[in-house]
Amino acid sequence: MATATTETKTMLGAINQALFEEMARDENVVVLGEDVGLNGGVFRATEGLQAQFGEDRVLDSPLSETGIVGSAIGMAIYGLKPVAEIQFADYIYPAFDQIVSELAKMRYRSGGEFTSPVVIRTPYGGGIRGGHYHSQSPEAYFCHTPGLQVVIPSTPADARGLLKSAIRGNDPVIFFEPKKLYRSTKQAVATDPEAALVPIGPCHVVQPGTDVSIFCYGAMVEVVQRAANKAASDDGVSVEIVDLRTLCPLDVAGIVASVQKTGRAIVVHEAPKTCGYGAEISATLAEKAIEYLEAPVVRVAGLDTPFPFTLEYVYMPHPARVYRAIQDVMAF
Amino acid sequence: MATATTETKTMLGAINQALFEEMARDENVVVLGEDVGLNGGVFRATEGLQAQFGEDRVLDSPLSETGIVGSAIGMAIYGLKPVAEIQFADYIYPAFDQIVSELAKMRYRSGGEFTSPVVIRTPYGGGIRGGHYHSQSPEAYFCHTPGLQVVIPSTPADARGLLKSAIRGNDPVIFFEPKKLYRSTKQAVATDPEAALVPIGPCHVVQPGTDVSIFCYGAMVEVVQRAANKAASDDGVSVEIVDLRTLCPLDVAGIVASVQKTGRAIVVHEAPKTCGYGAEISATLAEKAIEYLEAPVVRVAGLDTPFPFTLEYVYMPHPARVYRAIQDVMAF
Amino acid sequence: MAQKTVSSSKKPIPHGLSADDCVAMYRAMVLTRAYDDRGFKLQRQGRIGFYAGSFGEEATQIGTAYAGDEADWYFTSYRQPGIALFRGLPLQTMMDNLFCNSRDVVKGRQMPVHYTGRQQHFLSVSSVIGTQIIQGVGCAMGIKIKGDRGVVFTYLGDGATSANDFHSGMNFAGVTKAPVIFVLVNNQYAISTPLSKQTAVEVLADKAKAYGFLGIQVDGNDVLAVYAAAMDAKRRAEAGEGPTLLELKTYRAGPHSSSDDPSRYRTEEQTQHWLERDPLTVLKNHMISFGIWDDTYETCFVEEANAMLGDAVKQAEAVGEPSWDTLFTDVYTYKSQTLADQEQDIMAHEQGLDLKNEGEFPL
Amino acid sequence: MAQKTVSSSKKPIPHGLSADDCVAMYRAMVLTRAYDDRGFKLQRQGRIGFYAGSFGEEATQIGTAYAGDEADWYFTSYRQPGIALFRGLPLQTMMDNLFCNSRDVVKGRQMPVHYTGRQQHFLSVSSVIGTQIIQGVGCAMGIKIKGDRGVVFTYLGDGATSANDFHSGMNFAGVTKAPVIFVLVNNQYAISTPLSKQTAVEVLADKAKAYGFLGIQVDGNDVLAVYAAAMDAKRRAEAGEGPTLLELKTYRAGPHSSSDDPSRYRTEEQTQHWLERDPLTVLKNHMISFGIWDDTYETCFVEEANAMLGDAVKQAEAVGEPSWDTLFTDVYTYKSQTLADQEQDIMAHEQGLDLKNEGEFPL
Ligand SMILES: Cc1ncc(C[n+]2csc(CCOP(=O)(O)OP(=O)(O)O)c2C)c(N)n1
Ligand SMILES: Cc1ncc(C[n+]2csc(CCOP(=O)(O)OP(=O)(O)O)c2C)c(N)n1
Ligand SMILES: [Mg+2]
Ligand SMILES: [Mg+2]
Repeated sequence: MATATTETKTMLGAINQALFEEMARDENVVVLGEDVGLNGGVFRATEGLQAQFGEDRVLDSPLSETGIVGSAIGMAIYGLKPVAEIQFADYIYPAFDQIVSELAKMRYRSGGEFTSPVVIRTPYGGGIRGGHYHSQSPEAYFCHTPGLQVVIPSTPADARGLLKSAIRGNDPVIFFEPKKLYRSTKQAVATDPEAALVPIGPCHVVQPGTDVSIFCYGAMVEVVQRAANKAASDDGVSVEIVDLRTLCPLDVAGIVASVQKTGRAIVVHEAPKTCGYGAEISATLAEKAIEYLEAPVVRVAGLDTPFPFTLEYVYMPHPARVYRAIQDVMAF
Repeated sequence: MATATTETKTMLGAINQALFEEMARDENVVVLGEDVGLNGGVFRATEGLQAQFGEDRVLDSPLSETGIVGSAIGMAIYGLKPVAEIQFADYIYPAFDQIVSELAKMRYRSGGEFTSPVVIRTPYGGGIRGGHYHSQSPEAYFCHTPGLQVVIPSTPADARGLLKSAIRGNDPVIFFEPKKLYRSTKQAVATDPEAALVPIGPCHVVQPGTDVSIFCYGAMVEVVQRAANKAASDDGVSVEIVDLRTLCPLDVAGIVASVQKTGRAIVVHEAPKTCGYGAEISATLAEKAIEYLEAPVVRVAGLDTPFPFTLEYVYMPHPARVYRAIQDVMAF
Repeated sequence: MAQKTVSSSKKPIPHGLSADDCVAMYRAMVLTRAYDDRGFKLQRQGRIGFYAGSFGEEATQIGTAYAGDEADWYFTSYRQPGIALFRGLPLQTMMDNLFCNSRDVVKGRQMPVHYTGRQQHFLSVSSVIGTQIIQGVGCAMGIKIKGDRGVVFTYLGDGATSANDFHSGMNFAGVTKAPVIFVLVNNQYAISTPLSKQTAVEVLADKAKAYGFLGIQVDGNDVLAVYAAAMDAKRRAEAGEGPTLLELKTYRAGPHSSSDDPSRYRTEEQTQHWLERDPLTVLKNHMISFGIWDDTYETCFVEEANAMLGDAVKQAEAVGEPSWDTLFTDVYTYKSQTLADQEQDIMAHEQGLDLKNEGEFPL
Repeated sequence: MAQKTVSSSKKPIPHGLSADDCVAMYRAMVLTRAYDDRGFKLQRQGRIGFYAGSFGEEATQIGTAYAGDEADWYFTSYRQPGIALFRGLPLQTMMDNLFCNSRDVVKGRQMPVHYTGRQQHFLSVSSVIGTQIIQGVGCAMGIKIKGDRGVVFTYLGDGATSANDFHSGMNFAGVTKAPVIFVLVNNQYAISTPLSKQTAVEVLADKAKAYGFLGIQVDGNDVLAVYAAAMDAKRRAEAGEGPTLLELKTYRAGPHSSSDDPSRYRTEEQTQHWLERDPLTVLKNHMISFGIWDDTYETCFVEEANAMLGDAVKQAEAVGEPSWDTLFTDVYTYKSQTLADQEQDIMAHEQGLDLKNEGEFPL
């Protein structure tokens, strides 16, 4: 942990660094998307890449998510490693057919002869006053699509470490970036390109605890931490916080182990509750750990409505709501 | 039940009849889709409609699901009642953006000023040896999308009754038709256009029971019936079979009531298990009925892979697999 | 309103327009610009959350709005506030939208600049690029199916020509000959992406050639030319002669939105060059040549607009947030049990909590 | 192979082709047709589950395949078996695909006619209309980025011109000048939908005008014309002159697929009319005019094809179903825990059960 080997970065900085490192490491890595070149992306995640690696490897695409993902699949088939940016996760839907019908199924349907290990990066989630179409959390759609890996970091170091693993992997990844966290916190991030990769797969126990497990990811990890701190200081409740990091494939053993220890479970996410990712966690527990459950599995989630603008602070899970859920499961 | 008021029909016949009846009732009802006119649809669900109601009201569209749904939304905004056919549910993804971003959110985002009560009919599910792209069950994606209603019939009479309710309603409906059942069974179907509508919303107890509740829909209802019959005759197990009929919004009270009675629950669907619709049922029970649960909530579902061709009979839930789940939860 | 500047050799006013029409157009363009100015200012002052303006594109809006009547429909993008205003969406309603307050027609659910005007046949604006294009075609198909009067103006940017919905919209319109006019506001940028990276075609109007109907390119900074082309397209649509792609060539003189910094991707000189053909100046010069210009227009209309705007801002700002129960309505015509439960839960437990301020929860 | 019919006034063979080339093309087209015949027959006999053929469209396949070399890529739809054959995908491999048996490259996962040939640069066929179009463009962008040799031929039907992926594919190709050739097989039908309901444009090649590059219409029943146009397009692509939209006008002389009944939407006369320009006859007439025709071709090549086919069918049929463990591989490079659990569950409990026959479960 010598200071020489880390640098303090925002999540955006860490993502930008990961892209620089991987493009430098492997000339097959190319970046494409709307405004990713000269403009460095609307959030500046790709800042400086075009100047460094040229227009061939950092492409400003026409305004077509279908085209971005479809062409990325073709490039990947040819042997490149495309990292495609979808400007907001809300705009991933025009590419849904290419993702669900093609990207996810290419390896399986071709008996392994053709693969398309594209990484799709996209900012998601609320909390930036983006309203209806700049706040959605569509992760569940992709987790229900066999063949895709779905990854969501919650810290700058994880963002870098997971993105690098995604780019080096041979399977497609939908990489959701919690944009609320893009600039909000800083963290020491490794500077050695080969250091601190974070594997795709295992969940991460952010804080061990004994009374209740809370499963979360992205910007919700911090929300859960706040609630857990209050529960600890006010009520002496010991919360185990599990950051899923890889949503699909799910680390089933990891979440079951946590609940075997605590006997109580809460899931927190921003997406609408019905058929959201939390349902999979609950269902997995109801199937594999019911004998350990001492209380209902509670989902603290976004409302079953589109995402609002003015009242997003009511819509989104917040520490008070998570804290209430902790009280509820402890009192059951 | 006078013979004069019913006629024996296949599910396709019943759907065709519902379309005839509703187009005759309301001149705002229009049908559009690929090959729905002269050809009567590739499954013949729209057979005869164009001859009866003309090319204006029964439109053969160009090959664009984006266009079919997008133009249907525009027609609905203008005051028509479009019933759009997507030739196979596997081909609904090119329309995903129009459905998720627009159809589902129009009423909410416009404060109720604009509505787009389009009905999208589409054949779904396996069992017809359709392989990868003619067998998928994408219902969970739409159930996770607030603003949409998702409806799936399991019998000819329900298909007619639910479709008529969908067309008469003022909210968008994704109407999935289990194509395996299109021609496989016949049933008495009401012939009076105002008779036997089936409301959107409540689930339907197909067979009451006391030991275990099985939640299912579409072609799986019959599969569950077979398994339940065996469990009853071989093991004396009393299965309550609940046909959900409306998946979204879910009849929460209905499913909870069933489990309060039986104490055990199984969900059966064809779609891949992870983040499938079954997860929502399990999660709802883990949240609202955990104190009644005497056994794990088991999901019998499609595999977490794309849909195969030759081995679809292994992939899809079948009576033996459901029967095994019944044995498992009874033995727990 | 004061005396007119008399020009020595008057040109006749073309396109069947009167002097009053020209004045009305000028005034509407001034209002649009003043509205945009105010919008950006409010955003910079932190009083509203977001703004996207149409500086430099006023003629594209007023020229096409002027061609419409009550039976016609407008399916716009986020960059046509002038259309909403011209169609009669009250300024106060628009300002309430910018503040996303409790009087906002859409109950504070959408970002600012996403207007909705049922009565004005002004479709609820989406942020998603292009979706309104095919919807506009569907509306026009509806008009045709029902044998009604009216045409649909559906707006899109140069960037949106790459979108799926442009392709399906153009194609469906061509096949059905629906009464629709595609108003392609070619402001030469999609955020930072210049036209040359958007398409290899030189003239966007040529895209109509792929769909079997007419496409024409018009000077989008000349409101009279825009009006004439729109009237012509409308006449053809009404006569059943099919749709038209109307490319209005203009320039996005401001930033893409309040989140954008154009200096990253283009020069100030380029923008200044385009502003030499400011649509307000172009119309002013026309009016001078028609002998109907009055110097006071420049100041009076701006003052008039600013007075109205100041008033609307004050009123909009005085109104509070939408109440929490608005979170739960309009998802369906009814309230589902799930949503009712969620409402009940939040109302029972969170009303009164200071949710905006999470300070009480230590990290 | 027997003597040639001598023509009195021989025309020279054009496009740099030799007599052997013509014979090879003819032979490949005969094989394609024989293959299609067999496919339909096997389906009708219930020996395979599905078939979709290319009867009447042989020249579109062989003409474009003949223009390719090893470095080139073929992104086809389900209606180009002739390309796979010509590229060297073994007939046995293709037949194993039709039977979806245990030797099938894709392990019986796809319906028949969805071939895959990595070595042949023949992309795994999708059922989803149009998806390969933009993928082909992406592949060509990859070739360009890496500075490699090779072009991509990406195939689509007239119906597919309405799809999103056509629009994005054409547009991305125009902007990037990627070395790609859009082979638009205009067989005038998308299942039952005639061209007139698909688009308002008269000549599909004109669609290239929306994207800033060349589109040309070619007689798709004349393999020599197809070959010449494909070579020309390839030369341009390789020279960095950009993509080409090659419209090959032809006719789907058979049903859309084994599930289709064309008598519902078109007349037998119409089909007969088109068959007067059967691509085999067109080439035969060319060869006669070149003085290189041999009457035995007609019978020999058919016999040769049928012998190979009979053999392949026999072998394919002798092979059983893929084993159940193939259900669980190739989803990812690794097997997820969830999938391993599902495999374990099924293998432990269901191996040996007669799942195909549910008779034991009373309804
Ligand atoms: C489907 C989709 N993709 C991306 C975006 C992000 N985005 C918002 S505006 C814009 C550029 C639009 O350009 P253009 O169509 O030319 O309209 P203009 O803003 O110039 O009026 C982009 C890429 C979006 N809103 N929707
Ligand atoms: C996205 C999508 N929508 C619908 C279908 C159903 N479908 C299969 S083939 C076909 C017609 C294709 O016509 P065309 O592109 O002309 O190709 P052809 O079959 O004539 O070779 C349709 C509508 C599909 N496969 N994919
Ligand atoms: Mg623009
Ligand atoms: Mg065709």
